[in-house]
Amino acid sequence: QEVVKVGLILPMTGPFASTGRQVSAGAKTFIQTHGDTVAGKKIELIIRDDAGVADQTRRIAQELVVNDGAKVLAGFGLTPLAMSVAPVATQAKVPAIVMAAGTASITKASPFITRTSGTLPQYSLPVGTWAAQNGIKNVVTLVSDYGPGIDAEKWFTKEFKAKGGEVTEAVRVPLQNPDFAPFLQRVRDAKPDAVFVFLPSGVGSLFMKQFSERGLADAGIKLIATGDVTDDDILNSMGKPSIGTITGHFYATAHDSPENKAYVEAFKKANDNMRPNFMSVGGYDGMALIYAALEKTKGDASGPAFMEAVKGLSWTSPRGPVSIDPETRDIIQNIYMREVKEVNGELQNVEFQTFEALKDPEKAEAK
Amino acid sequence: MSAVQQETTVTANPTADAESRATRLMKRRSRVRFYEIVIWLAAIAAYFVLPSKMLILTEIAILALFAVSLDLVLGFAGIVSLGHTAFFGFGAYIAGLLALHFIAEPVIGLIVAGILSGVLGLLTSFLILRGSDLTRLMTTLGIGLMMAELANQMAWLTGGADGLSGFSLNPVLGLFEFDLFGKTGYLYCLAVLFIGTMIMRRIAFSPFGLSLKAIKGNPMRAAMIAVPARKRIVTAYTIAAVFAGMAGALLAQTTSFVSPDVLAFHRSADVLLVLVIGGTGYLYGGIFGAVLFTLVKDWLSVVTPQYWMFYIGLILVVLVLIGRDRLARWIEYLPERFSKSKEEGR
Amino acid sequence: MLTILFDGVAYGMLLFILACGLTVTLGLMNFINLAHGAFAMAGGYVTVIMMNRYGISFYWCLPAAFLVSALIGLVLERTLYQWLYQAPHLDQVLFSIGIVFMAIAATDYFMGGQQQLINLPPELSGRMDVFGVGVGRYRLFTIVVCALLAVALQFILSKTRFGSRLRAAVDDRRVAMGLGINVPLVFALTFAFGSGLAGLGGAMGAEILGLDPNFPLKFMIYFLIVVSVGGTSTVSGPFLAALLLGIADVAGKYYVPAIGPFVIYALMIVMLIVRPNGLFARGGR
Amino acid sequence: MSDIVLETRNLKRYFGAFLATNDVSLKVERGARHALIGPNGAGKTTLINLLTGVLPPSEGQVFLEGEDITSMASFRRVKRGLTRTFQINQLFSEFTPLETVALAIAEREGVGHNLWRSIAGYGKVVDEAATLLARFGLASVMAERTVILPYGKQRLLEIALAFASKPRVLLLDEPAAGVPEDERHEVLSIVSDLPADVTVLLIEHDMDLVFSFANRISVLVAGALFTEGTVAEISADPRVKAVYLGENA
Amino acid sequence: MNTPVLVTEKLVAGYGEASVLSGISLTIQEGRTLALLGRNGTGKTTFVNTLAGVTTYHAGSIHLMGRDITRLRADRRAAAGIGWVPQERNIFKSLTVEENLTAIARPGVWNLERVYGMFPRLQERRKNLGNQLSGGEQQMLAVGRALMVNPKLLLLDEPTEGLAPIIVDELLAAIRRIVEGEGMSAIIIEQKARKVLPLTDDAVILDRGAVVYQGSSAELLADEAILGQHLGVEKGARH
Ligand SMILES: Nc1ncnc2c1ncn2[C@@H]1O[C@H](COP(=O)(O)OP(=O)(O)OP(=O)(O)O)[C@@H](O)[C@H]1O
Ligand SMILES: Nc1ncnc2c1ncn2[C@@H]1O[C@H](COP(=O)(O)OP(=O)(O)OP(=O)(O)O)[C@@H](O)[C@H]1O
Ligand SMILES: [Mg+2]
Ligand SMILES: [Mg+2]
Repeated sequence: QEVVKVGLILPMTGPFASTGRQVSAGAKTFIQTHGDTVAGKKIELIIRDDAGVADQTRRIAQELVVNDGAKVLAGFGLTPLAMSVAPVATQAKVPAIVMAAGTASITKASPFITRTSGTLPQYSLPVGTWAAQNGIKNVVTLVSDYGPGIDAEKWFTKEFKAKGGEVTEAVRVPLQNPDFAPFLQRVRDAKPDAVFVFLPSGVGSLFMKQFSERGLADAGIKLIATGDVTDDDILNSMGKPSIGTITGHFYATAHDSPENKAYVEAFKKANDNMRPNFMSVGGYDGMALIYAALEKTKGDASGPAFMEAVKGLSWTSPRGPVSIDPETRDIIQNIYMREVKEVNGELQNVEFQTFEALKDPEKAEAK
Repeated sequence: MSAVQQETTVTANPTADAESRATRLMKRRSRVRFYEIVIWLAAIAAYFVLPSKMLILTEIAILALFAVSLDLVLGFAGIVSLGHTAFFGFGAYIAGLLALHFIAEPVIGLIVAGILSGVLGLLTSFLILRGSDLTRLMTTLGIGLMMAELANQMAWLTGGADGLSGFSLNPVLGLFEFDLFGKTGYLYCLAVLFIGTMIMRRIAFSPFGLSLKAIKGNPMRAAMIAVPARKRIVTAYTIAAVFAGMAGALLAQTTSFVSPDVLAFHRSADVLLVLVIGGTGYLYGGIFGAVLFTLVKDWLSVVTPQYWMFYIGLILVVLVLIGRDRLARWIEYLPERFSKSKEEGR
Repeated sequence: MLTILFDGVAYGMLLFILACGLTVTLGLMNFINLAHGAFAMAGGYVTVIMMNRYGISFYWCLPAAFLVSALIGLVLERTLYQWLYQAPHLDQVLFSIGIVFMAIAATDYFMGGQQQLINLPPELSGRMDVFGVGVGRYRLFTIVVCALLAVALQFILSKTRFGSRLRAAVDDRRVAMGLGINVPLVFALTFAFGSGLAGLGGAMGAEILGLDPNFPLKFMIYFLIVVSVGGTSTVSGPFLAALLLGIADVAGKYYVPAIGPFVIYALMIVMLIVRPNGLFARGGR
Repeated sequence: MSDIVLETRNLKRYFGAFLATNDVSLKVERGARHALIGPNGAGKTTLINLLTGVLPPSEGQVFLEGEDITSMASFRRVKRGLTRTFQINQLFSEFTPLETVALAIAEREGVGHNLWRSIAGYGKVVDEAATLLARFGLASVMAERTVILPYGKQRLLEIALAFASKPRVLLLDEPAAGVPEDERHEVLSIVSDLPADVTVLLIEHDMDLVFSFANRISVLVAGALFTEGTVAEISADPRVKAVYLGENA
Repeated sequence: MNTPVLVTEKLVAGYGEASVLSGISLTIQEGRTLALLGRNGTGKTTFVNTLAGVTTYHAGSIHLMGRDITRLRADRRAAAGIGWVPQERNIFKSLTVEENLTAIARPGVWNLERVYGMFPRLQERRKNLGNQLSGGEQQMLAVGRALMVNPKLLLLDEPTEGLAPIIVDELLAAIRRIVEGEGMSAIIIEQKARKVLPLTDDAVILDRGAVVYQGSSAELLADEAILGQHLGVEKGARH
């Protein structure tokens, strides 16, 4: 029986280790629940650590293709990591499935790249829409000062302004930043109705604490954010302060659907009660995509065929209905507005509004 | 009847045989060692024996060049730097930008990157002229970190956190195409490494090299034998910057991608580790270190992707406890080697 | 304005409490102990476990963190560190980095890689108004603790005979021994003490800085900045340095966010050029 | 002939409030064998440090052959022919005596900056180094690491090193310290054998040496010039006996 | 008569593998000072350092006041009553003069006052850091420091080096007085044979790590032949 090797390259160590852990766990869960053969082919995962360093990612990708004969590459915790692999994918005609990185432009870097996570514009924009529609007049944005952060800022602002809101100030926080005091103070002094926040998950939780410590909530400043800030993985340990936070994202552990129940079930069992977060779903659906595509190609894993098959694929993921945009090879999915609530003793992102089948606005706008 | 007289009267013609002996000793210092030949032969052999390992070999070659350049600063001038990656990264970006906007010819890119990094080195060299080990450690570190932040902020030029991509390079010298297997890449890097090492080797055994070690050993005395310390250090630092920049350029060219972590702190740390593992003060330490470090790390991260760090750590600890120099001894069966630096900052 | 100043001071104190352990091991024992952060992390996790698993009061966690880290420090000193006091600085770097790596991986293995968060007792959380200045309670607490620490340290090291014995042992171990100073004992105690301080720092820092297996590497740079700018031969040096850096950093990020990230580094470099041997370098050439 | 090679004018050096060099105006003639004596802590070494630029003076100037070198970098002064030995050995512990001396000579010859040619390629330099070492009885240990040489040998190397840069003015800070009695005179005789136009300023507490070597003596007390004169004058001077020599000298 | 202060038997020691001393046996009675002479590199310092316990011990035995201290760690030996003045002085550079003295002090007749009394110069400089002292001041401090240990046996490695003549004679005389007065003993390494011999009781000459002469100082001083042979001191080397 023929084997199709899938090279899963993730940051398993270093600051972004948690991404790697979630994604790989998600991918493994899929194989556990769906068996390791599809269209007569045996799927074999090769997990490699790139520690979040781009040239490592690139080298490992290249080695996986050249030495281990991997037919599909997947993973990619951060934008630069994905970017660095684009040339390899193109040159070797090997599909590369982005399971975590969120900058819009990635899929443009190579015709062999597709994505099962989501793009920042995709889930920042609806937050803008919602804010404008829910009586928030002026907002201060606060984002991490790097690619994704700036994406989030840009698209939230765009949408929010278009819908008649006003962004009074845009604060950017350096990536290496132990203390939020000065930034929060700026926000406080600006006295907005709400502050829109994007920060990588771990950092987000710290922000949350300091947000409440500084009593911004009491000062009547609402906290709205992308789902990264209330990452399900650690949400529960954030405690009371996080309650009431409004976020927009494509997945919540608490999402109410049979698929998700099953998924969460299986995932928790396999990873001693760790909560699956949006990254894990990226990994899970990545595998789903591979399986579906191979079904379609009758097991032909060659790059071009595979990519043809990928275009327009659609399936029901734990996060709800998703499909791959035939033109951009990027994911089309629902974005949910959620609020942090206490549900039988645990803090959860509880969905209360859905924006259906959103494309990545950046590429949509491009043409 | 005193020691001094003995020396001058007993033997037939003391000065004469003293001179001949001295000449012998001096010649021996700079003669080619056995292990040098071995390592270069091995490097070339690897090309034929391990076709599947080109990429990691390339990485090793690059890291080696980077480490060797650091050795000139650390092992010879005795200046600890945690910001050496500033030049590495700078070189990488220069090479990347050149290929992206101007010329995609690798060798030219390499040279330009080297020169510009050298200039940067020259400009920042005044920072390392004063203070203790720790001071230097931190000033250099500071430069590195600021460069990294700069690269992140100047997204319009560097592509920010997303990195600089979308460029590809012409064949080396218009002859050898960069292939997916990285064969060309390896030979290209190896060639540069070889030339670089040979140049620095000459420097090492020149009066200049000796004077660097003197400055490191005892600055006050060095001044008293008319060694212009600052000038020498600046020169050494600049040369090191040139080669560090070239190493960076090689990385950019072989991966046709540059991301901000070419400037990240961990690179400075890694290269320092590599060098110290291999042993400072005799250039080849950088190469041995690079080989050891990269292979072990790669192997471990395949065996246990999540916990390889633990074993690396364990190895480092053990390495130090049984004593680096004792390990490096196997090279030392050749006498009269340049004193290996023992007294960093003592 | 005053709030910013206060936050600056608080942040500075945080830096100090993290670094003061290092001023002992690196500053006084002249051992480049990059593993400092690992001891701090130990203290942090002790706190997390005690509070989150066993619900023990935060106030008990602090001394516990100190003791546990000190103990770990003592054990490591006796088994490993003691062999490396004479080793070249680079060996020490290599060694302590090794320790850091092991600590990181081990922590990841036992505690998992995610952020650990602790929930402070109510009287420490939130903020209060002091003459119209908004003051974070916990930050106030940090400031007080640090001030006390600094004074205590300064006294022990400059006024007591132990201090001078220690410095003698560092200056010339061989002769110190020859003249009857029990160098191994002195070093062991000092090292344990330094590690203990680190643990305390970790425990107190966890609230604001967060805690995950990468803690030792993430914050190593900050420890080093403080110690190097402050100089390695006094305690008051790093103390002031921490204050200065803290205020500058916070103020910089508040008033000129554009160059925010550069402030602390730039300041460090300038300081190091002006006073290469630290704020109050003790002794001449 | 009284042409002054080395001169200080109202030289002062404070350490904090403590005045280590107190308004010293010293003239040293070309070719002089000049000794500088004085109680411990009188400021002799400090004076040398000021002359060689190891320390900057608080006030006053230093002149070398009429040229004001007060603010000149040490290594430049050496190039101008002003060299010293240190009271406490200052050597390159990891170097061999050969490497040490060879480097000094290379620097003197102005080839120290050459990065391209191996030092072995400079035959003249190496030969001269060997000859010099032989002269100081160090030929036998020229290949040892300096640290493991016995103190006495290190002392000799210290002096040989000063010779290596062919000084025109040589400042010796207790050269005989740690050299056994019988070798002291050899060392000093090597010094005396220096060409007549080489000026030597000697600090020494061994009066046998001072009296047998010097033709002029300055006495420094509490940082200030106390008196100056010929050997005869000084050795007879009761005040000097009182503050420094003691009775049975 | 009472037990000798120091007895070494066939003492072999050196640095690492290399042994410098090849079996040295000698005895010092209470209240006596011994001059240890010999050319450069003959092992004088090594011998003294071995007594202080800072070299590598190979064979033989050391007894202090009848107690076997052969395998005692250096710091314990100091406690047992050895006061050491190393040849290179090794002042603790980051300690002030006073701290240098107090850091290693042990209870006994010697205290700050008395040391300062012996070296007034030190009192004047008491706030100076160790590395800010003149050569001679360091020498005084080194001797003072050894005394602060209140030892039974003083080891002085070229203590008069770099001291002004007026002090040299005083110091040697003082040491002798102390030794006799307080029932201590002392070993003095000295380059100037003719200077120490008159001020010591016994004399030992080392050559290549072995004892080549052992006797009373007075005899040795008279014996030009031996002086010449082992120390190269010609008749009337002093003018
Ligand atoms: N860096 C310094 N800081 C403070 N005081 C110093 C410093 N250096 C030297 N001194 C003091 O200056 C005085 C002169 O020192 P110097 O070394 O010149 O004496 P000297 O004449 O060489 O004595 P000796 O003959 O003992 O070597 C001494 O009392 C010493 O304590
Ligand atoms: N640290 C060391 N390592 C190895 N060998 C050493 C060391 N120190 C001294 N030696 C060797 O031990 C021998 C004796 O040295 P030592 O210093 O005891 O002689 P010494 O009699 O004190 O000479 P001096 O009169 O110059 O002080 C010398 O041959 C020297 O080379
Ligand atoms: Mg002096
Ligand atoms: Mg000796």
